Amino acid sequence: GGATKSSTDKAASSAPAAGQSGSANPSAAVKKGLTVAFLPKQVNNPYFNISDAGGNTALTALGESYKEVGTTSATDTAGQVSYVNTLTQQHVSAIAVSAQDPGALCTALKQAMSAGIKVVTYDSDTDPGCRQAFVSQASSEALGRSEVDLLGKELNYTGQIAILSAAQTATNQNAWIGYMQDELKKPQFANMKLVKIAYGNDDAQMSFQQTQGLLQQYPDLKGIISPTTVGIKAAAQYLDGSQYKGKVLLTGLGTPNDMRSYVQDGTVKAFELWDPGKLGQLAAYAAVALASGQISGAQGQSFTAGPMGNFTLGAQGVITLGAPTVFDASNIGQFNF
Amino acid sequence: MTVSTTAAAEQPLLSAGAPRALLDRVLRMRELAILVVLAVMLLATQIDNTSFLSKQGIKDLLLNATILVLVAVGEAVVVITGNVDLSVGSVLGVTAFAAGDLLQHGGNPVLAIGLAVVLGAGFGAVNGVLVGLGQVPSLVVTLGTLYIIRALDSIWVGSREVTASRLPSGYKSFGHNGLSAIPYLALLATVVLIAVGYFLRNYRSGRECYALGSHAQAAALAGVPVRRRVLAAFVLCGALAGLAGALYLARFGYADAGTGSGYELTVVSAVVVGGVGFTGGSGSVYGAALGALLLTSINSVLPAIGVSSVWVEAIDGVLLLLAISVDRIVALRIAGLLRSRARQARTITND
Amino acid sequence: MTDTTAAGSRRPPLIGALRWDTVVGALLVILLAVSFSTVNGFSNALNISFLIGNTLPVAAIALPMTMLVASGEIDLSVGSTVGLSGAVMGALWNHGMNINAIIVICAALGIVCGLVNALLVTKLGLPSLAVTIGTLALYRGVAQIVLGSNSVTDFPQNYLNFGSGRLGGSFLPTAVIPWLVLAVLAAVVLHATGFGRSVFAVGASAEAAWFAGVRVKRVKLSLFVATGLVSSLTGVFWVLHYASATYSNATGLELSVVAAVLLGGVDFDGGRGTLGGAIAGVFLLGTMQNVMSLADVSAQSQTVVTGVLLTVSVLGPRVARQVFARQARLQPLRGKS
Amino acid sequence: MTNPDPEAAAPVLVLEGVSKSFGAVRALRSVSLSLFAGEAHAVAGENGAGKSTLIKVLAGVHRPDEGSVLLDGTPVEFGGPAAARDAGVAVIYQEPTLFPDLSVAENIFMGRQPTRSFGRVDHRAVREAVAALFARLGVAMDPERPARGLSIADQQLVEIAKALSFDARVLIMDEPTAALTGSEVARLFTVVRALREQGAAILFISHRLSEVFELCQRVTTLRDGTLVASEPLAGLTEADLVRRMVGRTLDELYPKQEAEVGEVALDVSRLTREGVFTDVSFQVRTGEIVGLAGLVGAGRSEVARAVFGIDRFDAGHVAVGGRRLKPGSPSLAMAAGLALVPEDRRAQGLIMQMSVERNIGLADLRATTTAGLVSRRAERDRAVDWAAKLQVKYARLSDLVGTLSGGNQQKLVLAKWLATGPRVLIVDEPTRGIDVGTKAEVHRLLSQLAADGVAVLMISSDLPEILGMADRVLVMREGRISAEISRADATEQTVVAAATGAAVGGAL
Ligand SMILES: Nc1ncnc2c1ncn2[C@@H]1O[C@H](COP(=O)(O)OP(=O)(O)OP(=O)(O)O)[C@@H](O)[C@H]1O
Ligand SMILES: Nc1ncnc2c1ncn2[C@@H]1O[C@H](COP(=O)(O)OP(=O)(O)OP(=O)(O)O)[C@@H](O)[C@H]1O
Ligand SMILES: [Mg+2]
Ligand SMILES: [Mg+2]
Repeated sequence: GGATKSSTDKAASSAPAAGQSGSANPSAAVKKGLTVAFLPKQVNNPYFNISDAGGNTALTALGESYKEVGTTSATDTAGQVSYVNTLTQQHVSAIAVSAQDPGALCTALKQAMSAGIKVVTYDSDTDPGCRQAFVSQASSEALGRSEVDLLGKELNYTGQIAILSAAQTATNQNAWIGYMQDELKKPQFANMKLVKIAYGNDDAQMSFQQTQGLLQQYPDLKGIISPTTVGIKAAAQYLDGSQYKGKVLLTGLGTPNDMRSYVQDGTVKAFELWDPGKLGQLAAYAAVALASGQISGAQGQSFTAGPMGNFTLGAQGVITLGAPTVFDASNIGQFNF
Repeated sequence: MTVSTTAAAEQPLLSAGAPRALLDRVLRMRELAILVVLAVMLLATQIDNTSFLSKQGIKDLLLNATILVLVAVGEAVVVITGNVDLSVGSVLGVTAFAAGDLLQHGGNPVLAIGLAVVLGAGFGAVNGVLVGLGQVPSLVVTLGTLYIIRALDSIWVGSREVTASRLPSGYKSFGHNGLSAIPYLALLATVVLIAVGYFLRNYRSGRECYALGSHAQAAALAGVPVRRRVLAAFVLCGALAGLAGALYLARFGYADAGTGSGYELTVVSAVVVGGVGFTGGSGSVYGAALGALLLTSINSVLPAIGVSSVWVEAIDGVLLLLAISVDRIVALRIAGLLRSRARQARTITND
Repeated sequence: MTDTTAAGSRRPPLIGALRWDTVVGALLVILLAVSFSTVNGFSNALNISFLIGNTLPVAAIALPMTMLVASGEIDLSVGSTVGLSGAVMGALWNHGMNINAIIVICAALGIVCGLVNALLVTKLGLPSLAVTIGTLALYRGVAQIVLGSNSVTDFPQNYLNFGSGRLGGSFLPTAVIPWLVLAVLAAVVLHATGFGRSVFAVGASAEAAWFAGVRVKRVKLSLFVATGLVSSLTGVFWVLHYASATYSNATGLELSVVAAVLLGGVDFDGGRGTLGGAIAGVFLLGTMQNVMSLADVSAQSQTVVTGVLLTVSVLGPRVARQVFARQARLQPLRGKS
Repeated sequence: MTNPDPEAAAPVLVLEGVSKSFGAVRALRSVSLSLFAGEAHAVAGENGAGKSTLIKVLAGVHRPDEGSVLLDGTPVEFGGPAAARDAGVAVIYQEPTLFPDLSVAENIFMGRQPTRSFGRVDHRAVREAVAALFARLGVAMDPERPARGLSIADQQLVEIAKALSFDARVLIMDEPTAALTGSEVARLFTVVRALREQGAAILFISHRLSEVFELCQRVTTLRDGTLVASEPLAGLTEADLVRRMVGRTLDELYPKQEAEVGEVALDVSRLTREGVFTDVSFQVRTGEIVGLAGLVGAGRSEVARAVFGIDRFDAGHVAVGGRRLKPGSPSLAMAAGLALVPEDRRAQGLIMQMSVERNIGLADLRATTTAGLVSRRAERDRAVDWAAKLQVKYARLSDLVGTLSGGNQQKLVLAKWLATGPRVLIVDEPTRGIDVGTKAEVHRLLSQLAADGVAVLMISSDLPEILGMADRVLVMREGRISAEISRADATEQTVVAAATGAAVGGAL
């Protein structure tokens, strides 16, 4: 029929979220013989390798089975959908997925859930209706604001700054950037001005050239925030080999192994990140809790994540890992991931 | 009843005069169009943003181009022989990681570069043998090896990565230092470019590459060892991709299983923009290098004049189309020129 | 005059049967038979519908692409056309336009995309490989400009059902019907009409075809336009099938299509190939991927298989031809002795 | 170093009992041949008799299935063309094999350019050597221009220059003159004779028997791949030679039928294509054969192409049966009843990698189409029909035309166009590379067509053919029509005079 957006808007938004219904028994025993499949955005990605290894650790501790499947490209949405389909066919107990696209996986994930498979998203969420729970690395708000604070302190709250993001479509990036812009409205940042948001598409070379472009376009630039591990690394490498080394400050999200030499040689003072291993562990515990019926995805339910302690589900089934760690010259030697 | 005398035959050729020949030579240079586009683009950017062509700016431009130039030179040689190598991105990825792996275990930098080159040449040899063996379209064969090499790479590398902190600092500074505004990498690339260009122009085997790209069957009849030349072209291309891999590592201080994926299209674009005919037999490595310089410069120019990165891809596409269209129109003009010239030559002779 | 006209067009049966497209078809049948009997989870209706549904985009674009390659040209911009069509669909839907009108606009857009390729190739005589590498970037870039970072998912349910639903309770996705119509149409046009004859003639020698009165440019133009149109309609299907419109839809699809078409025995130099072979190639690759995923073969190993298949597909026919040419040479000798 | 009595010396090159098959086709059956220093030796035979195959065996392109090749008495096995070349055997192949992207000079010296220190190519030496070669052959061509766009004749001249540049002991020429006019042929022969007198051995193939008699001392005749005779030419007549080739005596070569000349069928008026031809006007009436003569490069083919719509023109118009044609559209020209048999059969006339039946069908797909679908049976019947009419020799209808001999390909092109039933037929070098028997056949066919009311425009570099067949001769020179000569006045002198611009009275 002649449908337009406005005529279906209501129907769409009022559609019940598939996951949240159903009851849960917090004291139910952990089921045995479960298989939890991890479906990261991309296999062989160092970040997801750490997180999924965390998942494996947790499942092994619980005596459940772990498997990992996924595409070799982080933008192969159709491939990720195929994998969801395959896992549905294989009747795994639960899927922990980091979504390449918030919408594209929905149909497939709903099919999986209707086949009795529990679905947890981690790192990157889908629409809330398409999964039971989302394990968030840190609250977007905390991440966004803290990065601005970090840079502000380093710059004495004055000067032009820019953001080097990943893809323009990256949901989590955009959420963080939103909070960064909000934080910058506070009075103490009156002398700090965000002049540009550049996108490096999580590609080393492109991020590299975007950094060059930023510095050419804004010769007075004082600081860059890059909330992506690829971007911050490329930006650091560029600064390291240019006349701007030590003059333009860089912070954002990075892994200690990537950034160690730049912190040691003074290109970067400080950056932050959560522990991706812990993120994976938590996703595994959440998946097992769902499959055992301890939680169903409703707000307020809680479960025990082994040695990590108790976690409670927030609105729309979001489980937050906790505050990120700030790495600088004083502590970077202690981490290895 | 013979018409033309010997003297008459030679006359129009010689009396055409030197100045015209020179103008002709310049006009016939398909590289000219790109050079002009590049110069105009850089100048316009400089006017808009005076810090664009600062010392650091020039250094960045050259550094950005270096790696692409190297791969494009190798690719151009393969394309000139009438083939194409789509596996260069995969080869670059493997070799970058191999060099990095060696270095992070304390290997010698020279050895690491050597390893990358040899490994690349090895993959090139595989391509060359497969193409020569079956005399099959190289596009399909190397599309196959693109997948195979990339997959073997990711099986071997897994989720390991080479990061800057594990590389010797000398290697990294080689990646971004230089003589004033001229980076070492760019010097290296220039040497390679000139060597390959000189070879193609002035050696029999170089000329034979053009011959077999122009008409493979005729080349075989003329006694050109077709398979050997094709193999050599692929080996050179692989070796240069390998060298580029090692330099990529020096430049970006990083390599993992995904390094260089999707690079083949950029390389092919550079070669095509550089006026190297895809049907083989025409164009030069200098053109390919200019094409590479043009493409990478666009990616530096756009951010420098503050174009939002949303627009970058579309503008890239338009510029690529413009470049090949301009090149084509120039070529058509020259063909027209030739036609009327041949007519004139004949008229003079017959009179 | 030994054996002239009277010998007729009989071929030794073995050589006739050993055409590469038949080989690919046979491989597909064997693979299906083996998978049905031995691979767990392959044979149920849901999996088959997943398999077909996920292969349909490639299968659809392979139809005009086969003709295009047979005519000696190629279109690498198809993936971007799919993406652009999806992006426009999302953007217009967000503007509240009627969905049917949107689909018509997308179709028109596809025709324009094809026309741009066609005119650059026929008017300027540029190589299509170079042109479509350019439009590959251009169309994707425009998609990015049109939709930006948005992801549109709330299309009307009955349309989404068309994209991901099945015919009754069977294993056939609804969208198979229009595809089948298209496939039959394409097969008839290519193999049984004068136009089809011209396509092969143009591919084998454009000059000789022009001397024979074939309107070479018009043939090429119509093939490019058809490719653009089918790609944009596939873009609409993609959005409905995955319930997601983003600018990055179907990134890299062009290589899958080209790989499948070449695997199906269509000669890259033009002039030779069959539609049946190309379709067999498409489904051989699709089934392969499905089976390997079910068998927990990693994505990397799957890529190796794809690569090897492609390489074999070009080496295979040639080697086969040599072997059978030798046999044919020996046969008369044997007959005499 | 002349050798007055070649038979006395040992032969340079010997072919002993050589057989060669391609699949089911047996192209050569136990053929032997001896070639002596200082002689020019002709190989004669119908189309598909195996002449080119024989040469390719000698040149190392094909390896013989049986038999051997002896050079200076020792058996040699050439691994490829390069090996034969290094042994002093230079070959001009039937179809020119040039590199379109490279300059003419590079084409001539590819693979064996003179070098300077460090093995570098000496570009100047190449240029000078080519200039000298061209001077010897009287060719006016810019050695620096790319080979792309050269006419067939120019390509052939480059091939000849290439072969001469080897200073080979054995020079093999497979129909080098097929595309050349008298003046070029004369010059070529002067050069070849000089070579022969210096002791080179020449193997020569041509379907123009007069040329054979003019140049050669001995002749080897092949029929269907078997050796008929190898003998001195002295004492043979053309008729003898023809009988050896075809196994029977031949009728008249130019069987001109008288036809009733009717309406103007093709009217070309003030046609101009900038820099190519200027102000070309002529008419062809039904039932008439109009010959178009001229030197190589005079622009005859270009006019034909423009008339048929292959190329656009800048001024003037073309009308068929009184209706103006839209320029630049072969399909509309065909619809108006025009047909063009182009000069380059490999690039323009046929699609080499398509089958015999599809090639014949391509020019008139409508004839085999019912309700939008092509009927394979109709396609096949038509092909069988027309192939038989023109006596095309092939093994199977599904064979690729690329595997047919040159002459049979030429017949196929004719078949393809005659099958369209044209009102106006333009033939550009219709008998290039066709053997005498078939040539007569083609001439009879053209006559017959004219008698049936078809208007025929015949472009030919074969002057006797023009004089024998044409009702009227148009002569082109440097892109203009320089003369129109009636059949009665057309003689070798008048036509050549008009073509070269030499002052001979009575032409205009
Ligand atoms: N490569 C090939 N593959 C298959 N058949 C071939 C091949 N080359 C030649 N033939 C066949 O061998 C036979 C002899 O051909 P050849 O070219 O030697 O004839 P020819 O005497 O040179 O004729 P023409 O005067 O027409 O040039 C023909 O029947 C031809 O079809
Ligand atoms: N495609 C082309 N590009 C450039 N020059 C061409 C092209 N085709 C022909 N020529 C040149 O145009 C001139 C006229 O050639 P054309 O073929 O019309 O001559 P012709 O009288 O038919 O002679 P012949 O056919 O015997 O060579 C020649 O000098 C030829 O080299
Ligand atoms: Mg021959
Ligand atoms: Mg001609």
